[in-house]
Amino acid sequence: MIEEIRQTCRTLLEAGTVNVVIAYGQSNPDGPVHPIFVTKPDDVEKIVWNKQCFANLTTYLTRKEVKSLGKAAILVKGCDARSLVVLVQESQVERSDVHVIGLACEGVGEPELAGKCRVCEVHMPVGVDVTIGSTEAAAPEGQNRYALVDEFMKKSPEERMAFWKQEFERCVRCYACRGVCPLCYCNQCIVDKNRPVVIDTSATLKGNFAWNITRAFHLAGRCVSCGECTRVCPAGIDLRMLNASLAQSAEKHFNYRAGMDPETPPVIGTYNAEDKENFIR
Amino acid sequence: MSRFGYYPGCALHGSSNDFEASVRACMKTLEVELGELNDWICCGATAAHSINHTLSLALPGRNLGIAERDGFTDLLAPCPMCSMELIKTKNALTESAALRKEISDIVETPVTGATEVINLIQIFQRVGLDRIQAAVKKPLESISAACYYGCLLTRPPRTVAFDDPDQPRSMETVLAALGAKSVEWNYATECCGAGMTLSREETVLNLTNKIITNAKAHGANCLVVACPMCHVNLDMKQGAVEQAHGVKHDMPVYYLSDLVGLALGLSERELAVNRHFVRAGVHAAPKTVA
Amino acid sequence: MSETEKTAFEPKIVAYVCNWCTYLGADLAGTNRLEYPSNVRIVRLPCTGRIDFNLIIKAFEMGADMVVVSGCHPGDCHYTAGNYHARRRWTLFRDLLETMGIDLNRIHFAWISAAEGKKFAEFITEITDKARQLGPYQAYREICE
Amino acid sequence: MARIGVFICWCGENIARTVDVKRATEEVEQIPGVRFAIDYKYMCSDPGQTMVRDKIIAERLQGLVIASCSPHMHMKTFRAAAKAAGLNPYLVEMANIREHCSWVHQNREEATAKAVELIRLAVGKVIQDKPLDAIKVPLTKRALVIGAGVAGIQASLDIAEAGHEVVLVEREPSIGGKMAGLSETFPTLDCSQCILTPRMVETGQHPNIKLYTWSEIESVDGSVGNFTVTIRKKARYIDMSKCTGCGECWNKCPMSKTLNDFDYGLSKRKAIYLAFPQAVPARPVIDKNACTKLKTGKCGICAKVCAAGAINYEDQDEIVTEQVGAIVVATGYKLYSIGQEQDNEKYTGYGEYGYGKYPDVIDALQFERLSSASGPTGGEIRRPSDGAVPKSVVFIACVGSRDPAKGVSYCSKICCMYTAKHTMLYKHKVHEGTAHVFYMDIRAGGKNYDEFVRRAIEKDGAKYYRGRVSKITEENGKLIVRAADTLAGVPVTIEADMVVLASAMLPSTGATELAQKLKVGYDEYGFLSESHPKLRPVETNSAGVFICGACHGPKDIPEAVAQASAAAGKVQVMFARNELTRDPEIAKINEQNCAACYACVRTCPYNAIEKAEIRDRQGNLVKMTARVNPGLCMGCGTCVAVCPSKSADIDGFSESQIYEMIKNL
Amino acid sequence: MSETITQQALRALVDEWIGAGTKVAGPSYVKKDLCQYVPLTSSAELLLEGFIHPRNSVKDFFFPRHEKIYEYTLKGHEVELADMTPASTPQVIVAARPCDTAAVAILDAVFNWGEKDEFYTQRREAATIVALACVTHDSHCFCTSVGIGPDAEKGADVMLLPLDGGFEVRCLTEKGKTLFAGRTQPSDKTAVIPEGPKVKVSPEQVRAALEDYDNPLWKTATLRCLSCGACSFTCPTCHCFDIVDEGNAHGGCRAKNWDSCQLCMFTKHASGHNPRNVQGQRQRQRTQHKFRIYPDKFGEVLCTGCGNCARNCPVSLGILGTLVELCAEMPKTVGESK
Repeated sequence: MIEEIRQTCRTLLEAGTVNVVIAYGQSNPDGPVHPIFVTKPDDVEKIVWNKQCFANLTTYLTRKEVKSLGKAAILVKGCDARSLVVLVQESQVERSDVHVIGLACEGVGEPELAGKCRVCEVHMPVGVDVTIGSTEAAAPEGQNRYALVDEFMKKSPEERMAFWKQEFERCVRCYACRGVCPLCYCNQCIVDKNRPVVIDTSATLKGNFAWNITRAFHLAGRCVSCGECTRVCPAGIDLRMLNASLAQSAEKHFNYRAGMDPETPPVIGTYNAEDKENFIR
Repeated sequence: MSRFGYYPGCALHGSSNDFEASVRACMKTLEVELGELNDWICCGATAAHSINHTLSLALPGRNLGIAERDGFTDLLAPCPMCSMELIKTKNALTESAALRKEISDIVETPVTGATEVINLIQIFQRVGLDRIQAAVKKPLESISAACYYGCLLTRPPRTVAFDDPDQPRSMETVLAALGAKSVEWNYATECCGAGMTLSREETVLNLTNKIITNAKAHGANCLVVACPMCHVNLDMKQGAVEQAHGVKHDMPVYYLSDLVGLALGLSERELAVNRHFVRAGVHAAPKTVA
Repeated sequence: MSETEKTAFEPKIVAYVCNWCTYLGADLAGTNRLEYPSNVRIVRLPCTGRIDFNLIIKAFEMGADMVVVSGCHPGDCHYTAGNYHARRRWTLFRDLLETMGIDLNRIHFAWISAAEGKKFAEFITEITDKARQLGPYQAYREICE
Repeated sequence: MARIGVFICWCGENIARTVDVKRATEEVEQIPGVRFAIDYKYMCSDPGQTMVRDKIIAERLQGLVIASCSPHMHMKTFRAAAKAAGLNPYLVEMANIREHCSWVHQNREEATAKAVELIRLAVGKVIQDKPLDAIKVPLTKRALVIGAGVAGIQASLDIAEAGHEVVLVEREPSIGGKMAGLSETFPTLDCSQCILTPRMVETGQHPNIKLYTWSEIESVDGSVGNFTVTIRKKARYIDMSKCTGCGECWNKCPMSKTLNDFDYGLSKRKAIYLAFPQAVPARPVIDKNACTKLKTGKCGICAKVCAAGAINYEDQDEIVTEQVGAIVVATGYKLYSIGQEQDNEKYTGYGEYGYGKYPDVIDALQFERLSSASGPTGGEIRRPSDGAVPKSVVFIACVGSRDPAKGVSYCSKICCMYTAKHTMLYKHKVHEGTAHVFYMDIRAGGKNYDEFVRRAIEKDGAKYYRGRVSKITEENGKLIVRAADTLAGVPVTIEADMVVLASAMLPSTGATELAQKLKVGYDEYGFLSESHPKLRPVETNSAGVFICGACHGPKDIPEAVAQASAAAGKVQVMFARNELTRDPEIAKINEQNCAACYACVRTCPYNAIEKAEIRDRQGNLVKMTARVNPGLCMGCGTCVAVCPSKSADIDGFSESQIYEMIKNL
Repeated sequence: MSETITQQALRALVDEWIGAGTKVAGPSYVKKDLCQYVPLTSSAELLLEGFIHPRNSVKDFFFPRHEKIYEYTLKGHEVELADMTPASTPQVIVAARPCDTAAVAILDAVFNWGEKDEFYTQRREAATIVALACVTHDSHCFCTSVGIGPDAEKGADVMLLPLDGGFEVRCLTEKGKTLFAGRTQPSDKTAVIPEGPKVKVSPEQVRAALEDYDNPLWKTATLRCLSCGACSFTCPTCHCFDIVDEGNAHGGCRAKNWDSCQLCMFTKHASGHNPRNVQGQRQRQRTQHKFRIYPDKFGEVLCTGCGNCARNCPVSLGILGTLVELCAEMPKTVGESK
């Protein structure tokens, strides 16, 4: 499969179809896998594809440093393809400007599969220009994709609050979660806005609650559960729980799942007069 | 075989036991199991709500609690007075958690108001009119009925939420399935004076006379009812009506279940039709003609 | 907290209301002299559509014990659809808060029209009583220490 | 430090009774940024306003807080005062210490404390206020009038006479509305058609009026001063420019089985028909559901007999757009149906009156046709079932009105009057007949109205019973009307030949859909809402849209006409200017920060935000952004809430202003 | 000859410190897969082996991520200020890695330069640092490349060197001696610490390579950087901070918060102009600061080779990787530019 990936990328670069391929690479054979930007056909040999290819590369599609390289091809797993759908829906990416190479994926993470991969429904990416490889892997039958949240919600509200206090206590506000998220593409983040200060920048509990609530809610109905925020958090904060909770809410109330269908209008910014409202007096 | 809870109420175990016989026979033939509520009590009709509001909810509440306990999702109460009281309570319980708690405490049985309460017509609808139609052995071709709903089957309309309170058609539809005709007439939802049978008999005789007269005038050869009290006034009291008004009516009065049963091939005896005061033989008219 | 302290406690309540329905509903409560507790501070906004979740968080940060969000009934929005948009956001936001263990008894949503002065007064009375019973929103105050 | 002046009003005793204004003034002076606080008995009075103006100048104020009544009451007053003193009017904030404080609290301590707190929030806000300039919008001096009943006709003629173009849209084939079908009108008993038809002709011929009949409003875009209206011209199958209205076609048409809706089903008409003899335009229309040619392709007689060659079976609906600056809605009413089918689930219909199954139980508009000289009986009162002259007629008032259980809770206002009129019309034609009226109350407020009802009772002998009819049954060709006479305390039974139900007035079909297109509010029944019941009775909350006639609520002809002239007057006031100014409290986008996710574009209820490009001087694309069209933005602020980076903000309720308020909690 | 302590005795000693009211911090698993230096409530939480480097650094205990400088209260038109007292509670950092310990010594210079930072200095004075020498390292470690090693004593008051079942204890300062007085056993064994990671670059090489300010490598090698602050905030030597006012209309505080040159807002001017507008410029700044600017001013590099930048980087872009690439190119680029 790797040879096919490299060949596809080489052809694209040689033909001038694209100027850069956003891919996975490794600086040394036992070092970590990280994103690379291949601009020369010969450098396609640097591309790797293995169980360490966690990164959701679509996050680079909105970065000015990467955009300045010219037309891009990008490697996406099924999960990453969903964030691409959202980026297109939100006018951040012109779909025709990107050559999307889908990778058949049986999950990342070794020796243990990443949590998201265990409930994955998109082993074969959709909406891509070309798919490399194939897999029979399918969504596990009857799997509850919100099991994590459901389990967590068994705790009392006080226990939940205590949990989050413990988690957010560690947040240093490095914004790695924001940096890695493909859908955090604002030119200026609301947390950096200081007239007025909407969210305290201090890494106190107060500021950290406001920040993390905001980060989560800004992804409401948008997050595609790629899990990158949680993976990169140096403080090990379980951010995916908040994202999953909102994804569950969007599905439960509005039958909406982000990034599944470019034609379905996003859940925020649209409405149905019949939306239920049992909590409003 | 479908299974319904069954709340007979005092009437069907007393003066109107002919009604119970008719209902039971009919249901048996239709393979409907009626599970009589174990240890049911009075529905509190007529008296309770004028004395004590909580009592008027607790009495039916207990019956609903029994139905829930015994796992009945639908409860047949053939007497419209009973079904109205039960529905009223059910509605009140559904709306208020506080009331559910209060009544559950009083009757010492958890009661939520989840049980659906249905009247005699509804049970036929549940069974399915096409099913009944298919099971008809003796189409009631000779019947031209005036369907008499009386006051409580469709009222209070927002409580019982059954059929159109002023122009009901549900009994007519059942009759159509039996091959019987029904007439257009004017007194289908008028009161028969049931509550005043003993206190102001004159009023009752006056009202019932109007009902029977109008039915006749519109070409009916019998009356069909789904209420034990209506039956008492129209059937048992028909003689008194004739005497008081100097007329001769001789108007048979059937329970709806009687006609269903007869069409299904049951005998007058099985349905206790032979125990009516006015000889109810219209259904067999063609035979006599022949 | 002892019982006496609890009864002496007067909650801080912030009400974010729309200009065209609930604000006028509150005006009507005034015109009709319908008395209610004085704890509520009304913040007038053009429409419930304008009411952002950050405002709710900020109110708690500033020591509010309860937050009220209220606007026009569905179909009655002065701007035709602001309240529908708001309703969607609140639906999701409440679920997020619930996951975080934030007490949903501290946030109340209502549709109160310009004609519902009585509803406004009753609603404020009711939630003020509730806020008094709940006591200070200690959990969020601790976060903000 | 900001220089804010706080003016605390006593409102006579209204505020001062519960709020210790003196103490509040002292405490407010301590609020940072407050230059001074001052109290006065009536701040809105002339001396009060003079004080405000003087202080602005003397203290070089940067902002004002007026602590008094609701901003809905006096914001305009104080903004004007600020402007007069040279301060930008949008640097004024109000603390509502009357409706939200003194009137709803009894305890003086609490009320005073709350008043100070409310003022503190307002001071916080005003410090963040920015001077704003009213938005100027160009103005199209053309008006759209929707509905050409008597109100729409009146409004159109008034505006047209004032020299402005009017686009008049009517969904029926002819203008005239309900009034064209009425017999005689109360309280003068003058002939309805005799007074209306000249106005109809005038409307049809007026050079300033562009008439669209058999047409409906598809959509309305834009806002006050500049609406773009899309109109659907329904296929008429007649070439209006060729047709002479000679009548050959409808005379020869073999299809005559369709119920005539102008006669409310009391007569039949052809498949090609003129709505009624006095129709304007006097041009027929083909009913595509009745015409054999259109249904099966056979027939075609009308085309054969048409000398002008005006029949066009290929006609299609046509969509046209019109630019207008103001809109008058005059869509009128319909009657609560006496049949079983209702268009609102809250209405149950009247089963006790037979749901219309008795042909001789009719509604009031049908009776109008029966007594009209141009009606199906030529003005003779004959009952529908057998054409017999009814000797006994029962009129029932309040059918559906004042009956929240089955119909509507309001009074339909005109039924008392027309029922009295009906009894008179009947008695004048059937001298030996008896008119019985069952009523709840007689409401005859109006010039010569009560006298009119008295005349019906006393001179023409109508029998009035205060009570409801409980049941109508049919017996031997007679309608047995059973009722209560509550004044006499006895049950009444009347054997009638005909019953006339004065059923409730409802807004006409489609009124709420139209209201949504126009962004006009409506009540639970679908009647359109005025801006203010007393002071702005024909304006709506959608700027530039005015209402008149029965679309706003039940009213009689004189009222509808008066309101139509009022609406026309409002339009002329608007058109007297060359451009419009609008409140500048609208959204804006920080285009540098905007991430162009366009959540705001998706959300905006007014489509006022567009996708835009920022280009440098060489024309290179720098970035994409959302951009507010200030002419369309109505200032709801929904874009602010959905903007993740808060690049959207709204003047007057900006993030800075609101946060500053909360910081003052 | 050496002084030693068994693990058990060390843990007992830690518990004793805790019991005496001393704030004790050290490496601990705060949750699965997450080892951090954290305040300890019991020695049982303390990790003494089986970890390479905690995800944070010991700077947290001297230069916390958020520190109030003063509080203010608005009283009418007046403002009342209340200075915050710097914390002087005795604290012990135990089992600090030598790269962290060395970093504290390096930070001393900057926090005492010009205006003395009382908050830092007082905490520092009240603290005793017990370092723990490294016996293993991972691919991110490069202490040896910046002149530090697995048992470097710089900045430490005590050095613990693993010795079977316990530690050799080297008390390096008076503070250290006081802390362990009478708690150690003399032994004839001395700990042998394995060599640290292979030297990959030298500060001198880097210094020279940085002369080429416009090296295109800054653009290409940092393309994957996501512009977060994970490297700076977990770096033991990064010490930039931001001053913010927080509060409401009644009062609030002025506080010092960590800041990172990697965040795009770091240098954004009020005008809207941002002199370091692209990520390469920000990466270059950080490297320049560590290997040229700081050494020029304070005489030593601002990097102890702990590798936390790479360890915590979402895209595994540590400073070492960049330095290696930079130096590999050096002969050519340096030669050309000079």
